[in-house]
Amino acid sequence: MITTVTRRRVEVLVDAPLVRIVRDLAEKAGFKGHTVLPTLGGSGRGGSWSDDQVTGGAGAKVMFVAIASRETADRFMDALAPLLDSHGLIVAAFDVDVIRPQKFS
Amino acid sequence: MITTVTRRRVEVLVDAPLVRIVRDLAEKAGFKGHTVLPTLGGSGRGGSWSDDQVTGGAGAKVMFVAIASRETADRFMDALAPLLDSHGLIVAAFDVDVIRPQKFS
Amino acid sequence: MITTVTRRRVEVLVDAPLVRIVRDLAEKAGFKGHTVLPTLGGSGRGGSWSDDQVTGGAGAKVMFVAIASRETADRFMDALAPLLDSHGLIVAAFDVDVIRPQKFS
Amino acid sequence: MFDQLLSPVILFFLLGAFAAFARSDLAIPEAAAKAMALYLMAAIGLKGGIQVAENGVTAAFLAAAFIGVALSCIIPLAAFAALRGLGRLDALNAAAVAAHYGSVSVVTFVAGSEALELAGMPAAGHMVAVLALMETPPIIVGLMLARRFAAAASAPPGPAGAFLHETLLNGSVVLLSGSFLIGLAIGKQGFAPIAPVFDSAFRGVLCLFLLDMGLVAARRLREARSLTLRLAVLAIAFPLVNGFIGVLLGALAGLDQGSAAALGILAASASYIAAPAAMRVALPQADAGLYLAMSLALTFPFNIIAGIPLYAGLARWMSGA
Amino acid sequence: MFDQLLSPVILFFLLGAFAAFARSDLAIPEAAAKAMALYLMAAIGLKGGIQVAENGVTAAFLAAAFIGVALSCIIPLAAFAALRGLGRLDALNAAAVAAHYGSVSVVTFVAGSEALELAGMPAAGHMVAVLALMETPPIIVGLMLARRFAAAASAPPGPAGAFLHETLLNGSVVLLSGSFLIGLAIGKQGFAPIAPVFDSAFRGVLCLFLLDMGLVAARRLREARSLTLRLAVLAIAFPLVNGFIGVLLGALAGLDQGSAAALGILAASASYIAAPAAMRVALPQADAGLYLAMSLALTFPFNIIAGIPLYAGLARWMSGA
Amino acid sequence: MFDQLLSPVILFFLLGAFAAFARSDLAIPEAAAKAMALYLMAAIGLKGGIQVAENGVTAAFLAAAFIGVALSCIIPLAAFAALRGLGRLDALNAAAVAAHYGSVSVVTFVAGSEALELAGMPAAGHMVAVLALMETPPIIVGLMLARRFAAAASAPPGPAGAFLHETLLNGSVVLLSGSFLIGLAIGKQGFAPIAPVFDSAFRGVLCLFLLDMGLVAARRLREARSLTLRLAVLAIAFPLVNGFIGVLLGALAGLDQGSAAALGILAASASYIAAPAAMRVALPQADAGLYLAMSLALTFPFNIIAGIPLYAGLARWMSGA
Ligand SMILES: Nc1ncnc2c1ncn2[C@@H]1O[C@H](COP(=O)(O)O)[C@@H](O)[C@H]1O
Ligand SMILES: Nc1ncnc2c1ncn2[C@@H]1O[C@H](COP(=O)(O)O)[C@@H](O)[C@H]1O
Ligand SMILES: Nc1ncnc2c1ncn2[C@@H]1O[C@H](COP(=O)(O)O)[C@@H](O)[C@H]1O
Ligand code: NA
Ligand code: NA
Ligand code: NA
Repeated sequence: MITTVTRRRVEVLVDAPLVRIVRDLAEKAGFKGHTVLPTLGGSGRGGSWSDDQVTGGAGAKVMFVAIASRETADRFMDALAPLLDSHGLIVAAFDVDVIRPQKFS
Repeated sequence: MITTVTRRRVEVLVDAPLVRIVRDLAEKAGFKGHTVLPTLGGSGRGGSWSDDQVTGGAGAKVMFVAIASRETADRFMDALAPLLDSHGLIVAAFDVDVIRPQKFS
Repeated sequence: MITTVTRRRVEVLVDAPLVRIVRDLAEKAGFKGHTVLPTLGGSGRGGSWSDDQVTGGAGAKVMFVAIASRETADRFMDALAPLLDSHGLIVAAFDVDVIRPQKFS
Repeated sequence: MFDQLLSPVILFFLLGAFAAFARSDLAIPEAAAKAMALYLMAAIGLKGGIQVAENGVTAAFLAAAFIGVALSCIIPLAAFAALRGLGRLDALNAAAVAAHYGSVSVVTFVAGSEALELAGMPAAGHMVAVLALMETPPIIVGLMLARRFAAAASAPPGPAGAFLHETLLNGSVVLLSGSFLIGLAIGKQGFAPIAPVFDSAFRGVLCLFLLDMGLVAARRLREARSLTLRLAVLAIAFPLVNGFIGVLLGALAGLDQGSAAALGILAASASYIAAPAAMRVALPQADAGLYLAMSLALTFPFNIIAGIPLYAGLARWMSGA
Repeated sequence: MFDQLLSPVILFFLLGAFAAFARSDLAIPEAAAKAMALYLMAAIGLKGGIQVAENGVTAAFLAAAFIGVALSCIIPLAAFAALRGLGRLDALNAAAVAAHYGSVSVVTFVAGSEALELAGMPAAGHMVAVLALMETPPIIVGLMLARRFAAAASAPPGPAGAFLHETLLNGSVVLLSGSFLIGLAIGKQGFAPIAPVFDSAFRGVLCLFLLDMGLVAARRLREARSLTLRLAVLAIAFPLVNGFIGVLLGALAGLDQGSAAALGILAASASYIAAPAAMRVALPQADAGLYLAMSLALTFPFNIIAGIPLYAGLARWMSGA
Repeated sequence: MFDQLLSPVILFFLLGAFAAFARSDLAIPEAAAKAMALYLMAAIGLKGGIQVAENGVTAAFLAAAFIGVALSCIIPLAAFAALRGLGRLDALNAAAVAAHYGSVSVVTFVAGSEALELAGMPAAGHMVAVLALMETPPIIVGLMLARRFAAAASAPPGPAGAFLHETLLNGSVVLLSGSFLIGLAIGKQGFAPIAPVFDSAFRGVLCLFLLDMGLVAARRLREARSLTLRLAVLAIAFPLVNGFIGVLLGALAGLDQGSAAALGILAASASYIAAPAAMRVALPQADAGLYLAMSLALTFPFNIIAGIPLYAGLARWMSGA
C-alpha cells in the first residue's frame, strides 16, 4: 500500500479582484502551488451575492485552495489574519493525506 | 501565532432548483452564511448526469457549502436527513479550523 | 440525533481530457459515485494555467471528488499513485462524516 | 410540399444526435446554449406581439386561447390515466410525466413556426400568447394529481403560494410574455432597428441551438435508465394523439390552417424547461431522468422530425386545401 | 420628439427589472452577459474610430476631451463633499463612491448614443475617445481622497505603480481604446465586411444586454443593505447636477448638440465596471454593496430611463433648436 | 495587393496580444470563446459544402485530398527528426509536437480563406473537406512515433480502439465534416435563410474570436517555461517550409491559385484543438505547455500575420499571375 503523508489544505473565499493578493501571500508563506475554483453565490453578514460578471468582477468571489505543510499553512493563516475583516475573506483549514509530500512543502 | 477554532464544514450536493430548500434549512439551523459552488457532472445510483442548462436546471446540481459550530451543523444534518432519499442529496461533514469563530455560530 | 458514519473523501485535480481515466479507476476500486467540479486556474511546478476552452480542453483541469470507505479509497489511491507524475495529478484524501453509509461503499 | 427533413434546422439536430450517439466529445458550452434558448424566446415573443399589434386581438385569438388552455388542463388527466394503465407507472411519476405533456415546448413551437412559414401557412402571431398561456396550468394539474393519488407526494416545502408564484413567474414564461408585450408596444416600426438580431438571425441561431438539442436529447436517451418500452411507446403516442386533437379542434373552431397546425404542435409538444424545473421542486421524489427522457429524448425529436410535418399536413387536409 | 420610453431597449430593461422584483428565476448566463458587454465596447469603439477617420481630429475633440477630463477630476471632489456632508457617509466609503461618479458608464453612453442618433442629433465619433479618457482619472482622485481623509485606507498591497498600471490597463479601457484605434485604422471601407456584426446587430444585442442589466440592477437594489434614504437621493441628484453641468459646458464650448448631450451623459453616468474592480483592490474595506447599489441600481436606471432624454432635451434647448 | 496587416481581423488579434502582454485584465469568457470557435467551424463547413454542391466533386478535389493527407502523414515524420536533431528534444515530446505540425488549425484556415477571398483568389469549397481529412492522421503518426522511440510512452489506458475512436470523432472533426455534409445537402437555396448568421456575421465573429486568440496566444507565450530558442526557431521554420511545400505540390498538381495557397496554409498550420486534446490522453507524460506554446503561441500568430500573405503570394507567383 502506498504511504501517505498528512498535509494542510487551506481554502480561502475571496473576491475575484483580490485573489492576486491572496496568491502572493501564499507564495510568500512557502506554498508551491494553488488551485482556484469558481463559485455561484452565497450569503453572509454582508448580505447575499451571486456571481455577476458585468461589474468588473467586483461582486464575484472565487475559492482559493492550496495544500502545504502545517508550518507553511500556519504562516499563511497568520499573514491572512489582518486582512480577514478588511477584505471580507472566509478561511478554513484542515488536514488531508497526500501522496507526494515533496510537492506540498 | 493566530489562534484558530474548530468548526464544522457541511457540504451538500443538491439539484439546482432545490438549493433554496437547503439554504432555508441551513438558516433555520442557525448558519450565518453559506457559499454555493458549481459542478460539471457526476454519477451515482441514479446514473450519470452532466450540467445541462436547457432543461430549466432540473438536471444540474450545485455544491452547497456552509461552516458553523458542531451543534448547528448537527441540527442541519438532522433536518436534512429525511430529504436525503426523496430529494437525492449527498451530504458530507468534517471539521475545519477557522479564524474568526464568531462568524460561524 | 441522526447517526453518521466516517467515510473517506478523495479529491483529484486532473486535466479535463484525462478525467475518464480517473473515473474508470474509481469505479474499478469500488466507488459507487463521483462528482466533478470546475476550476478556474492555478499554479504549481509546471507553471501557472487558467481555464482555456479553445485548446480542446488540453489546458483545463477539473476537480474529481468521490466518497467511499477507507478500503475503497486506499485501493483508489494505490491505483492512482503510478499516474501522479506521468499524468500530473494532485490527490488529497480526508475523512468526512456521511449519513447514508450504504451509498459510499 | 413539406421538405422539412432537408431543412438545415433538422439536419443540425440530427448532426448533434449523431455526435452524441457516436460518443464524440462535441459539446456546446451550456452558457451559450442557455443564451440561445433565451434569445429564441425573446425573438418569438417579439414576433408574435408585433403581429398582434398589426392585426389586433381577434375572436380567433380568444378561440385558440380557450382551446389551448382547456387542452393543457385535460391532456395531463388523460396522460395520467394512460401512464398508470398502459405505462404501468406509479402515481407519483405518472403525475409528473403528465404535467410535461400538458405543458408545451417553446423550441418545438419555434421550429414549427419556422416550418409553417416556409410551407406558406404561417400561424397567427397571437399563437405565441396561447403558447405562454398553456405553459403553467398543466403543472398545477400534475401537482394536484400527485397530491390526490400519490401517497409519497409531500407538500412542497414553504407556503403553497410560493410554489404557485414560482411556477407562474418561471423565467421562460416571463421572458416570452414580456417580449410579446414589448412587441405589442413597439409595433413593426419600432422593431425595424432590432430586426437584424431578432428576425434575420433567427433561423441561423435555431440551427445552432438544435445542434445542442440533438446532443442533449441523444445523451439523455443513452443515459435513460428507467425508460421502459411501454413508456417509450407512450412518448410517441402522446404527441400523435394530442397533435391530432389540437389540429382538429383548431379546424373546428375555424382557425386558419397555420394556427390550427400550431395548436396541434402545442398540444403535441411536451415541456422540458418549465415543467421539469417545477416538478423538481414540487415532486422531488419523482424521477427526473424519466420525465426528461420521455419529453426531451423521445417526444421532442419525434415532433421536430416527423410530428410537425404531420400536423401541418393534417391542418391543410382538414381545411381542404 | 423623444420617444425614449417606448424604445425596445428601455422596455427590455424594464422587463428585466420586473422579473427581478417579481423574483422570477429568469437569468442570463453570466458568460453571455459579459460577452455582450465586451461586444458593445468593441462596437462603440469601432464606430467612434471610423467617424474620426472620416472627419479627422478637430478642435471640438480637444475641447470635449479637456472638459471631460476636467469634470472627471472635479466631480469626485464635489461628490465626496456631498457624500460626507449630506450623505453622512464615512470618509472611506465617500471616497470610493465619489470615484464611481467621476468615472463613466460605457453602457449608459452606448444607450445614450443610440437615443441621440434616433432623435436625429448624433454625437461626434470622437466622444468615444472622451469616454475612454474619463474612465480612469477619477479612480486615482478617489484613491487620493481616501488616503488623505480615511485613516483606514491602507496602501494597496504591492508597489504603487502596480495599482496605477492595473487601473490604466483595465479591460474595458483597453478594449474601448483599442477598438477606437482599429476603427481609425480601417476606416469606413474596412468596416464594411464586419458591419453586419458590429453595426446591424448592435441595437438588438443592446436590448438583450439591457434585459440582463435590468435583472442585475434590480437584484442589487433588493439586496442593498447599507443604502440610506439620503444616499439614494444623492444617487439621483448626482446625475442630474453633473449631467446639467456637462451639457452646459459642452454648449458653452461650442460643441454640436449631440456632443454636448453626450458630454452630459458622460458626466451624469457612474462607472460600474472599471471603478468597482479598482476600488475592490485599492480600498477593500469600502462597502462594495453600497457603491454598486448607488451606481448600478439607482443612477444607471435613472439615466437610462429619465436622464438621457433630459440631457438631450437640455442640449437641444441650449442650442436654441 | 495583400493588405492583410490592416484587416480588422489581424488588428483585433494584435489588440488581444497587446492586452495580454501588457497584463491587462481583459478576458473573453471561455464559454463565449468556445461558442465562437464552434460557430466558425459550422460556418466554414457549410460554406465548403455549398460550394461543392454547386460545382460537384472534381479531379482537383481528389488531387488536393491526396496531397493533403500525404502531407499530414509525412510532415510529422520530418518534424520529429528536426525536433530530435535540431531541437534537441526528447523522443516523447518530439513525437507529441510533431503530431501538432502534421495536423491543421481550423482557425488559421478560416482566416486564410477570408484573406484569399478578399484578395480575389478564393480557395475551392472542397478544401474544407481536405481540412477535415488532414486533422487526424498525424495524430496517429505521432502516437506511433512515440511508441517506437520513446520508452516512457505507455499505451493509452483502455482498449486501443477507444483512442482511435476518440480521435476520429473529435468534436471539431465531427462538426466540420457534419456541417460540410449539411451544406452539401441543402445547397445554395437552403442556405439563404440561415445566411445572415453563417455568412454575413462570419467576419465580425472572426474578429472577436481572434481578439481572444491574441489573448490566449500571448498568455501562453508568457507562461511558456520549457520553450528553448531552438524550438522557437523551429516553430517558425516549420510553417515556412511546410507552407512552401504545400503550395508547390498544389501548383504542380494543377490546383487553382486559391486552392494551392489553401493547401500551403493547411500544411503550414499547426493544430491546437484536436491534437492537444488527443495528446493529453495518449501521451500524458508529454509537456502540454510545450506543444501549445509552439503551435498556439508561435506558429499560429506567425501564420496569421506573415504566413498567409506569403503562401498566397507564392501561389500567385507560381501560377505566373
Ligand atoms: N458560515 C459560512 N459558511 C460558508 N460560507 C460563508 C459563511 N459565512 C460567510 N460565507 C461566505 O463568505 C461571504 C462573505 O461573508 P460575510 O463577510 O459574512 O458577508 C458570504 O457571502 C458567503 O459566500
Ligand atoms: N460516492 C460518491 N462520491 C461523490 N459523489 C457522489 C457519490 N455518490 C453520488 N454522488 C453524487 O451524487 C449524485 C446523486 O447520486 P445518486 O443519488 O446515487 O444518483 C451523483 O450523480 C453524484 O454526482
Ligand atoms: N500545493 C498545491 N495546492 C493546491 N493545488 C496545487 C498545489 N500544487 C499544485 N496544485 C495544482 O496542481 C496543478 C499541477 O501542479 P504541478 O504538477 O505542480 O504543476 C497546479 O497547476 C495547481 O492547479
Ligand atoms: Na402539450
Ligand atoms: Na460621471
Ligand atoms: Na499542418
